[in-house]
Amino acid sequence: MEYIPLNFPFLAAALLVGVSFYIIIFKKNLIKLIMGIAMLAAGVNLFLVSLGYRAGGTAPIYTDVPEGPMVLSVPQALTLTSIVINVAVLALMLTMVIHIYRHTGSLDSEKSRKMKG
Amino acid sequence: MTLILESGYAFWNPIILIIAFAVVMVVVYFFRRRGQKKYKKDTAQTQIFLCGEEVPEAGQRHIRVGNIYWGFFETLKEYYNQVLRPHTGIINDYVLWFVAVTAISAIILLIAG
Amino acid sequence: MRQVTGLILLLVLVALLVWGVLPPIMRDFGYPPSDMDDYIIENAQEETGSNNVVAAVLFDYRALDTLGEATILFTAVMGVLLLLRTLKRKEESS
Amino acid sequence: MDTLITHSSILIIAIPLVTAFLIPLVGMTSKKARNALVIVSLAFVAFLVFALAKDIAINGIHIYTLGATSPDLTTPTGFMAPVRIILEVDGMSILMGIIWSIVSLAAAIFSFSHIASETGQNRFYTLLLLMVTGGFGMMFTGDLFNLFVFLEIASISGAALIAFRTKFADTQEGGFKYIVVSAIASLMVLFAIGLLYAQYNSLNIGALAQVIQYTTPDKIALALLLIAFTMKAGMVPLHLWFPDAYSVAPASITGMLVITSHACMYAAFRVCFTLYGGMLGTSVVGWILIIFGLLSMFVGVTMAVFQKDVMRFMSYHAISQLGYMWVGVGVGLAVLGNPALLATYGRDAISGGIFHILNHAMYKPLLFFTGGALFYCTGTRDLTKMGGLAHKMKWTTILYIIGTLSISGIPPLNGFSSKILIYESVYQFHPILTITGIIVSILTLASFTKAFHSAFMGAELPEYKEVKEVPRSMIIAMVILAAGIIFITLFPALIVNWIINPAADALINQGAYINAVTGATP
Amino acid sequence: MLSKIVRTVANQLILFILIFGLYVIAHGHITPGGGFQGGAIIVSGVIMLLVAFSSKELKKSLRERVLSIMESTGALIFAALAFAGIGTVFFYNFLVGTPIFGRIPVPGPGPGDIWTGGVIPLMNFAVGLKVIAGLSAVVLAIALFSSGEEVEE
Repeated sequence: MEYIPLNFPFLAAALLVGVSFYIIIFKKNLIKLIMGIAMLAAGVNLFLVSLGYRAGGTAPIYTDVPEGPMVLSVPQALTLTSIVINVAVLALMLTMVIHIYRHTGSLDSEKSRKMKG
Repeated sequence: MTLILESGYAFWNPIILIIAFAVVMVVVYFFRRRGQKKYKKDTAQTQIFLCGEEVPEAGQRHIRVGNIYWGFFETLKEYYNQVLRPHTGIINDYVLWFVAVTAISAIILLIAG
Repeated sequence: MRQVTGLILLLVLVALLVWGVLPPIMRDFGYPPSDMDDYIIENAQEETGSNNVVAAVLFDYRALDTLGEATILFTAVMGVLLLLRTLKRKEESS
Repeated sequence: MDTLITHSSILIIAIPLVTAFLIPLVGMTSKKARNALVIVSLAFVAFLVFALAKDIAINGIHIYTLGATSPDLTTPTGFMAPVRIILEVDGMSILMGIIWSIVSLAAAIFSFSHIASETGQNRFYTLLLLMVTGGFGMMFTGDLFNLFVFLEIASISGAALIAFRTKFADTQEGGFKYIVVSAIASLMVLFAIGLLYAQYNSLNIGALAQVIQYTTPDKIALALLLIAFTMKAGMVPLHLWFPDAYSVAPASITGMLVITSHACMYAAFRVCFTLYGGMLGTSVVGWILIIFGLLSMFVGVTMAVFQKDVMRFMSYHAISQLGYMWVGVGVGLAVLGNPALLATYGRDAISGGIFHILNHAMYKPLLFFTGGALFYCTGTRDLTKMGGLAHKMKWTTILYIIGTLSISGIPPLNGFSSKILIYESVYQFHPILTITGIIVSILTLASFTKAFHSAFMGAELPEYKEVKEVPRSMIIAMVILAAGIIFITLFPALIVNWIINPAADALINQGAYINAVTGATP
Repeated sequence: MLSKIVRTVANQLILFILIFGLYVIAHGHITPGGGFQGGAIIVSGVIMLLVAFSSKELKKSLRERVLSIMESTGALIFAALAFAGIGTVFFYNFLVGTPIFGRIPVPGPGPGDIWTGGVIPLMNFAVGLKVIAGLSAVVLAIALFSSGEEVEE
């Protein structure tokens, strides 16, 4: 039942979001951009799953569990949903990048700007 | 009356306007009929007259989109230079705009709201 | 110039997020308010018969989310197969 | 019939979904059966939407609790907060539902001929129906996380459909931009949901609205939700991806994407009015919406005058028209805390903004469809290459004229009746709003005249000698929307009294929404 | 295609991966795991096969048309289970209390019983089928496309 100072998991999640925004904004390689989005998703998922932690709690599964408090179960379900959603998004993004590379021969985001203005 | 749209100051009923429009159209048709007797198809009356010059081909005499409103763009040149600057077409910039607007509006909300 | 402005605004946003999740503003980590979740943890076994509360939440209490999630996977698979399809039409033999 | 109406809200979401799962199986055997299945399911959904609309007009908010022992049992017995996912359909939701059912039906009919020459049609229709599901889910759900899930369904299927024509490079670029923007917006929505869940341990909009305190994390969450949804809806200065993505999609999909924009706009209104409603003590959020709305109107239309690509030109007009709605509803939001001003002009402004959503959802898909018809016939989107098409495409020309007059707000068409509501009510808030609106309206007419002249007018061009009128199904789709325009044109007061004013009241009256969930007045 | 050692080991290992994945799916309602997790485990086995053999070889045994049918079937089973509860409410857990998966466990910590959970185990199987088919199809399609092969319509 120890007290964790300064909400370290939340802090880590917020910083992860910041770092991934840096990657998305300043890296011109499309694969790196997709990695940034994956990291952003990881940061948000970390935030969600750490919301449900109860000090000293066990996993909310009644099979052969010691008596005591359980961590919240809804955030875990939300995180599972969010992870699968991000897998789907990443698969589709990578497919589009394959096509962009096929058409332009480059992975630079400054090269794939046929449309502007 | 459910057919009249009240908007605070005024009201709006399209039926009245459509009836008025129809009346005007009848009058116009009446005038048009009077002139139509003199119209004869496939005579010099219907040819394009260009000061006696030769009339160009269909493709040449069509005014294309790039030539319309030239003066408008010339007048607003400065404005267009400014407004076209953010339209870079780079996806990274789009995300940067999102971050910027979110940061600014969050600060506004924290201070004023 | 653009880089510097962008970096400053990004830092502002991150600072706001970090400030928003630290103790005086946000509740303490490990001590969540838990009305809804307590109800679920206590009653999941009786209402759904499942020992795994997370499974009970996924497939009973919030089943529409899971249907949506499965749909998203389906959508992505359909999207990938749609984009990677052959563009030549096979000779139609009917 | 009563049973059908009790379950109609979930059936409206589930029927397109199940049809989408069936289409890969049916499409393997027969093309005709697949098309028939698509039409029948969408028509049945439209029927259900209208039946539900009638029920809501009589009985008030429709509630459906998923997985409980009874649909009305929102909270478990002996417990105050809702535990399960609740679908909550009020006047505003059902207005969006009516729009979405009509436009998706028209888009499906339009697609039959429009993409007839492409491969991969089974998957195209699967994704189209999934997009319909996502849209209905966003409009009908009463749960924040569920809103996120359906937002993602709509975004992913939309992105895949934008990139449908893989042989062009620009479609891939547009689809990639769309999916990146959607992914970031929806992840930020999820972060905001986490911030709210952390404090109140609830995900239901009504239940959250009852307990929300407007603390600092709530403000950050509001900023994240608001900007993420407005980015997805395409508000200046976050509109940059909007023309890129919308101009390259098949025209039927572009028509539907406009309505997903409206759905995101609806989500933003839901957050502002219902979730935070009573807590927004000052009018800051309203002012933010008004300023960005003015920017949207002006920048959108001036950029549109400049364009040479017909779909891109119409996309910028969509941004500009969205500005009217932001301004109208933003004025209402700014005076929400002041009952006297709200009664004088605030409610009219909200009504005008919402009425404009309905009108825009009729004429903008129609215009996009005519753009798609031009692309179908000429094989190019470039206006500089077109000319003299009115000689060959009479129906398309007439429908384009109807759309043009409507979007420019020429009386007596429907665009005028919503614009007059907006002009007269926002004038009392600040005259500059009305003046900008009128200038933007003039510029809209000017730019559409320009496009009309260069595409349809002039002598018959030699390169388009072979062009014929578009196939019948495309004309039927356009005529459906044009009929909607004519109906609203003739009976604006009827529409306003029956659909629009209840929708505006549903937005303003936060208590009713909360009451329907928790059964207690806040 | 990798060396013969890798191929032989992969051939043996896929069986164990399959069994473990099915175990995780089947016990989703009493132990940690479920349809998504078990499905992902099995798909990792498919990816192993893809690496050990090649996409060309794998295409002969895993046809995309079959995968597509499998995925639609899984999704339809899930939706049908949800629709089956519409006598009361959509997604109502109508099997609780019936002989099929209907036993209710003693409240509180316990050893766990496979015949509990109502529709939850069935839904786990439907989702598992869907995840296996869907992710395999994605991986296979991307591998085939990258190696210049034709992807089925």
